[in-house]
Amino acid sequence: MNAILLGILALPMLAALALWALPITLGDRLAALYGAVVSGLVLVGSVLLWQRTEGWFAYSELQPVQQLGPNARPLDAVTDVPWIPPLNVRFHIGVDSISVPLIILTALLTFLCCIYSLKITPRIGRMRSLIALLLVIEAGVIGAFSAMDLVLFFVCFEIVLIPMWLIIDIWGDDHDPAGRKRAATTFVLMTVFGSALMLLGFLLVYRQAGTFDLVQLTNSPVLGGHGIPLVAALLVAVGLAVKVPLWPLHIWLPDAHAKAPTVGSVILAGILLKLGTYGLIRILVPVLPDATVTIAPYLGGFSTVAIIAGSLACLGQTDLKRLIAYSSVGHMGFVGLGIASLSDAGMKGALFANIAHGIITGLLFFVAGAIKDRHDTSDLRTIGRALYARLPRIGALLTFACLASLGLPGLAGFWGEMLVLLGAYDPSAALPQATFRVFMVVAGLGTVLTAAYFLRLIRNLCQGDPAENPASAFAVDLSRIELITWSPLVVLTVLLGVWPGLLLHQWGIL
Amino acid sequence: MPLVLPLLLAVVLFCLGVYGVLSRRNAITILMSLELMLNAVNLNLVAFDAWHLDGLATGQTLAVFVITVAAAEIGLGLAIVLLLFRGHGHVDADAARDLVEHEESAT
Amino acid sequence: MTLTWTDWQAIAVPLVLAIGAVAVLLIDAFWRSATVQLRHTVVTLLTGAVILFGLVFVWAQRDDFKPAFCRPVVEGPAECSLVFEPLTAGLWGVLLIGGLGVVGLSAYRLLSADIPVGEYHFLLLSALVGATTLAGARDLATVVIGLEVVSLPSFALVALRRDRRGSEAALKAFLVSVLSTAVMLFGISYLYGVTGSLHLVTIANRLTGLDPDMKRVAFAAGLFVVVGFAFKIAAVPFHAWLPDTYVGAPVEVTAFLAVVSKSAGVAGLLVLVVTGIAPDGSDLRLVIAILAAVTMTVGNLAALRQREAVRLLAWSSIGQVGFLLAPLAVGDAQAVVGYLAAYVIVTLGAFGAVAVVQRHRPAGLLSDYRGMVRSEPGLAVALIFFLVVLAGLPPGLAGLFTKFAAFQAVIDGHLGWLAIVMAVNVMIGLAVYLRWVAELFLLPADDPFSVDIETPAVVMVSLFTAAAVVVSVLPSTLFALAT
Amino acid sequence: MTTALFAVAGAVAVAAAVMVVTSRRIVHAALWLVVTLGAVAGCFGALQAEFVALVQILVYVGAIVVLVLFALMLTKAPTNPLPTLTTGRSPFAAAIAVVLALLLGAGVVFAFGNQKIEPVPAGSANAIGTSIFQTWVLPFEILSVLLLAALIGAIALSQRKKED
Amino acid sequence: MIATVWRVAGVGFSLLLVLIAALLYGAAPEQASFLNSQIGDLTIGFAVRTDDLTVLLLAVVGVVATCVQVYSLSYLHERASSYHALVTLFTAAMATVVVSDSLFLLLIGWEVMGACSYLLISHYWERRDARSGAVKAFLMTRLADVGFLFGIFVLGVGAGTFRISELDPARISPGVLTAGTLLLLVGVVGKSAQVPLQTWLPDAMPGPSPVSALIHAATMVAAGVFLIARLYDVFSASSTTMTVLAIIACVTMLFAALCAMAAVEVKRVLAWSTVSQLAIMFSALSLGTREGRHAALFHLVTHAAFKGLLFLCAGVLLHQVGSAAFVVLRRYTRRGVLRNRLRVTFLTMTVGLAALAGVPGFAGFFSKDTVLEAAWDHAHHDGSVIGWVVLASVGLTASLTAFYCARLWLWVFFRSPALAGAIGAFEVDDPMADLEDPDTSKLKDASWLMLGPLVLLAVGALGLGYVDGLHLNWAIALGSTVLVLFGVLPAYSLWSRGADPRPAVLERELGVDRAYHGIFVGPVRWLAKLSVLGDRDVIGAYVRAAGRSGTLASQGLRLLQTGNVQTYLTGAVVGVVALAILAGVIAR
Repeated sequence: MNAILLGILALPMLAALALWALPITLGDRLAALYGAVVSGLVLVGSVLLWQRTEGWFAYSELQPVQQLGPNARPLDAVTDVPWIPPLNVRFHIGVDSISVPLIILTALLTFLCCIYSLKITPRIGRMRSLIALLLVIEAGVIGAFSAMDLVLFFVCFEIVLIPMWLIIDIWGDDHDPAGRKRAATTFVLMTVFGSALMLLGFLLVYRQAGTFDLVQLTNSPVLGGHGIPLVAALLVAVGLAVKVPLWPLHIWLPDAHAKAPTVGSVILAGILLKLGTYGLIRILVPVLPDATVTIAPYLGGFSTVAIIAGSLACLGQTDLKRLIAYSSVGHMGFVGLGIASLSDAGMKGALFANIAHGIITGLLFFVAGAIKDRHDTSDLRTIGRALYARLPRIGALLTFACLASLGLPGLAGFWGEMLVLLGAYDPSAALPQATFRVFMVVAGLGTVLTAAYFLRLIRNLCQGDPAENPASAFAVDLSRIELITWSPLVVLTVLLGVWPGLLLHQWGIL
Repeated sequence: MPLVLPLLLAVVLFCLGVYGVLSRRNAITILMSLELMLNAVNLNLVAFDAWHLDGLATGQTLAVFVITVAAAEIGLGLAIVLLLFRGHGHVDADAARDLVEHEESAT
Repeated sequence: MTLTWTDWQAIAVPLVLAIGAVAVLLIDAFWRSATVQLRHTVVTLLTGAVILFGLVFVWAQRDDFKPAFCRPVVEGPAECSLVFEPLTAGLWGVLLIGGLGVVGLSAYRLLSADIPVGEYHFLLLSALVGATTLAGARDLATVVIGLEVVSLPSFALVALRRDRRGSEAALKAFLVSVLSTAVMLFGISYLYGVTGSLHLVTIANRLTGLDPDMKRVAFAAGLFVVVGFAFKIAAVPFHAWLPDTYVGAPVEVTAFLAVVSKSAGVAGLLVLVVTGIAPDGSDLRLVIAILAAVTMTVGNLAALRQREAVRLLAWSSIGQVGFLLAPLAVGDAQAVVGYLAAYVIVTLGAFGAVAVVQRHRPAGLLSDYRGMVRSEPGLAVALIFFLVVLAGLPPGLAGLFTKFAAFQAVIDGHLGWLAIVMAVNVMIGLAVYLRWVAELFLLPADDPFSVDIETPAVVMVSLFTAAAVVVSVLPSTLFALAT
Repeated sequence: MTTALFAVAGAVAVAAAVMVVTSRRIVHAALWLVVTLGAVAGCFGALQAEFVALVQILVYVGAIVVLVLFALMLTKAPTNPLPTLTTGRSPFAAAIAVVLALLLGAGVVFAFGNQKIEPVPAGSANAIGTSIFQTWVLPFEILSVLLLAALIGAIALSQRKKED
Repeated sequence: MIATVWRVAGVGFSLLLVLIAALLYGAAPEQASFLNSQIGDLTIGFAVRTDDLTVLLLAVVGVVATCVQVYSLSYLHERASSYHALVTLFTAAMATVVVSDSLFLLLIGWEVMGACSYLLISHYWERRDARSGAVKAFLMTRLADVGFLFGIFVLGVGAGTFRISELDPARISPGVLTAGTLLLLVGVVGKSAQVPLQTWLPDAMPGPSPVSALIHAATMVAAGVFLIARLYDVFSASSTTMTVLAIIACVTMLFAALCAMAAVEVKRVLAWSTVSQLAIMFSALSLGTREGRHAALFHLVTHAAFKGLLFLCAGVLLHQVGSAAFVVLRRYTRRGVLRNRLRVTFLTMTVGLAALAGVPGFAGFFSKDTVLEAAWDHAHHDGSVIGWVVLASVGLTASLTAFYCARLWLWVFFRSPALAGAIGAFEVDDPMADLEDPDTSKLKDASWLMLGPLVLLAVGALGLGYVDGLHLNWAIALGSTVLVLFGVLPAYSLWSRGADPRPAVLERELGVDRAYHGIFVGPVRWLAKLSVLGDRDVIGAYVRAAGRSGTLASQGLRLLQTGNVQTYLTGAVVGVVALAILAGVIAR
């Protein structure tokens, strides 16, 4: 098992380096094929990591974990070797049931992006580097999802920044070079600032606990809800909240998503945002449990505001990709609220919503990218209406993705939000119940707003009088490669929608 | 003899030196002002030596070293000043501004 | 007094360097029959060999503890002028690697033809003598003279091209430096007056038992001494000479200033801090912390808008010094040396790359680097790597972990505010370097830089890249320098 | 006795130093510098540091000032008064110097106000030589490197380029 | 090709439902759960059950869906594949609701229906009214479903289970029970378009008529009634909830009937009548008695038949004539062709309207009498105020229903003697009225694929009244007949005089829609704008300001870099002094 994990960490990284070593004249198609093969292998490897053991290696609704014993739910695929002894940093990786699904999601989305790139390439070309950067991001994200050492997590967290910055800066919106540069820079600077704060939090934890090892920290957490632990928790939470991104730290996100190329948006929204929420679940809650209780109401409050503010902002958007980007703010708000509830249901809801958002928003950005490519703009007014008439299949897929994203029961988006609301209805006993009930009601209204903006989108984009919105000459409907790359996401959306137990069961009782 | 006497003299000399360095335009006069400052240092050292009287003559030794350092400095400094004069035709320290970032090259 | 075997061992490295310096000078002066190329090559090799010997020597003795030039004292520990200990070994290692790098960057065809080879290498080695002495010095006389031995040859080096720009650059650096020397000496005189000794051990001992009035003088004295070093390492507000001097000097000399000269200053300051002139909790540490915060902020902010490569590196090196001062302010020698090592390696690399470009595009604007990933992929990738290490982001793990260690030191030293300032500066610094990286990636470039790079430059940049990669993959090697 | 001697020499030194930093004629300033250095040497003498005093006269007055005068000649320094010798920032510089002097002076007076020194003849060449070769061997040796380096540096800078 | 597949699948699926209902008929109740996951103390998963209610509803859904699918084969040609797929999904969702024993499975069906209805209503997405109607339908039901979801939480967490069959009102504390059922009621009100969430249903009429038939007769709106019947024990355990339900039902039935009286479009009249009839069912349920539940379900079944029939008839009108607006139909009627050319439609519609109006002998008559009887029993025997109120309002509603049925029938199919050939009541505001008469030469009745379902449902509308066994309370029957007459006679009188008074307040449907628009839509739009601006000008401003201040600081520092070494020296000395003072201050 640990060989597999090491393999899927090393393979994309080495493959990326090898790809850069290949001659520049390498064809775009060949590079994409190479990427597809590599990421396909990674996908296979990540699926092999899927385990039958239930549960999470430690965390039980604020129960002191010592009661479970340190080996109650051992990690899988553990590699634990000293890395930088002077700093007491170890190369400690391992997976459990909350990281494996995210790893698989990462591998899947990267694989799909590579496949997609086989046929559909950004106008600027330079596919070789794009694929290599995607692979680097994949390795970094998988590393972050499997890191069991705070510093290793931090490093992997940072690995993805520069590649993502390059992807936005080089392959982004080719109509707006200044805008895409600004978006990329804002993204990378805000994230770096956040992660620097997070690092400060980690160091405070280290000062309190004397170790960076997550397993040890989880088994003997830093207790106390005031003073240094509180400061550490605040720093970690704020640092991760930038990545999530939590309102009002989300300001980098709309631009970054809107300006990024299709695959960039998919990776950014589908995977990178999850690093933040994963970090909250993996690090903040178990390592600083008491301090987390102290800040949880505020986390929940900001998350709730994010839900409402994100949805309202979507209602006012005139740009397709920005709209979807803002929808991510709202959805990640749900995840944040679930985590803040600190309850079993809320946590699982957050975890589920993480995965579901990755799949659905990935699909949404794929579709949005397809529409943007066909019209050379993502401005809704310029694209015009009546997409059903011009691109019926893409329109239908957009509708499907929108319905999934607004949390229609029976599709993947529902369960996460439902469990989060349930968690907010019945939060951990240590939290103010009434406050979270208010959050629940407001978040519930947020779902209506979510529906409202997606319906507005469908209405303004898909529907309308075809006579007034003639088809453009080049616009072809769903191509085969699009069908191939999107269908796994559609299938997963439905599958997780009708069988949430597939994941929920995996997590056992947290 | 009160100890403060040489110390205050040193302070005065030092500050006169500082004033000279900051206000003189000719690079050579700046160097001269610097010599004043170094002399203040030596005064301090000798005075403290006389105060401590530890039999090691540490202060005086360092004073001798400082004088030597000053000689080395002034030697190299004058070489640089002469080089400046060869290049610029003057030795005004505040007029040598070739290296500043020029307005048009900044956005 | 008689010199003991230990004394000889302890000063072997500076001694060899000094002998090498004279030898280089004599070879260049009296071997007129050889071609310029041959002479230059021989001089380079000889200088390199001398430094390499020093490195090997340091490596062989890295775990030793050798006090030299000692004088027994009635009470308290013996007073020594120079102590070779693991910290010294680490600092010497950094300094010598820096010197070796500069020598490599000054190989034939790389060094500007206007510069006399023998004198250049003589001055370089002399400065290294001063630097190594300074890093091992344990009395203030040695410290101040060592510092002068680093400084004066540096100014000669800056002006060695003997042109308009060089003389102006040298003058600025010289004036600021001698003023700082005077200030520092003034401080030393007070320290001597307050404690009656020039040996750091004794001073540290006696500082603790002073009455408040004396303490105030001692603080002012310590401040003046720190300020002397602050000039040397160009901490804000003693930094303003640096950008002008960096721009005016030949690129190799700029690299020398940024690497050896600056490291020597840091080493001296570190010696002062760890030997107890600025003990834990003293106001001097607070001063250093304030200097650190102001320096990194000003350096990074000013670097934000630079359009010339060397000027940007100059300002960014000010910012880096701020980061170096942060762990210094809490006396974490390990973090400082680790940071310094990583800084030295990548700064050398960056200047190496810049030197290549500057030789063919003397304007030295950032826009000259446009599209280099396509036109000069090797050089561009190396430069990007150096910049990323300076920024402290993966894949530049060396930079990341040294920054990390700095953060850790500051957090452990309970300087929360400084940590926050550092966090902000990580962001600003990233913005600085990313601007450059973006230029490199910009395609299509209308006038891409593409030349036949000189072989020594290729070798050196490759070496620096390799070293940076090694310390990035195994960051523990950085911290092993000072344990 | 020594106090009086010191006071006189000190007063001369200060007065001459003021002239050094304020004189409008460069050459006069250099000559005033000679006076200052001589007076300081006198102070050293009053403090019984005869060797330092001698070195001061030898090195400073004998070598450095001569160097400076040569440099003034070589840079064609005019002998007439130059109103521009002092920059417009001089009031500001004076203010800084005064603040610094007040700070330092206050500190010195508070710290050493009650201390007396009884200069005894301890500054003979013998004593200092012993000190140098017993305790200060290393800085002395390094100083030699410094002097050599400064010398070579000065020579290298003074040489004309080959093309010239 | 794909369309054909979906057509076959759709019809087949509907028939399958009927078949399943037939197979399950009389079988012992059973439950099964699957795909469960443990969340804390709760189990979240799926479960299904069969019992009488399931079978009954499955049969109704299956029959109506079959009729609709078959009817659609001929009715609809463009976008047929998506249409049939969605109708099938819609039916499947309703079947899911019906068989579900898990509140979450029920919710899935419940909301999928909402989504399907949204997609089907906007089937003609090139039409503005279809688009907005669809959005409105989805949003209002979605809003209500939030309440529904919370209700599930409250009940489920309160009872410790999300299985319907395990919800035992005795084990839930009264407060939780009331809160939970009230929240569930919000969902029901939304889904079944009761006051105050009634406005979406009339606006949903731009959808294809068969879809309207499906929504109104057997699925979507009936799901609310089904849900309360399914959770009847739980609901009836909370008297507060039942009272609220009764009030809502009584207000709704009268309100909707009044609106129907003023509507000038066949489908709109029918839509309001649906709201009204559903309210009658709710009022029966609100009695809290077994008779009430039985009456409600009986009315649900008969209503399914005649309302499905009526909508399909309206669909024929739309399909053959092109419009179901009175003003258009009147033009044909003026020439007397509608009744003759569309004979089957006319006849079946007559049957349907009679059933709706409660004309004795038709299905609606019997089911409505059952409701009245249950209310009477409850009022008379138990002395319940609710019973009296329900009795009174159902009676009044019966009259109003009869009025608008008669009005519809007369005005659409018959020439008003007073206005033969002249400008009539509906032409006043018709700009086309004076233009040429419509070409009636090609007007003919629809194909038998469409007429077949009509006939089938007409048989149902006639005969279903008798399947429950005839046990009429003659007094009530007589009373209701009189009430019907009270409704029909004014309608006839007005028609014969050629007058159709439509009070403006009714025509605007009491202004509820506009008020909602003002209260909710406007502010939300305003907030959206505020949010966008806030992001750009407040939060974004901080980021931009940070960037700009960095740039400015950089510029400022550049200014300090004068190139004059003496300013550098000055700065340095000032720095020394400042540091000394600063450190002194801090140390103090």
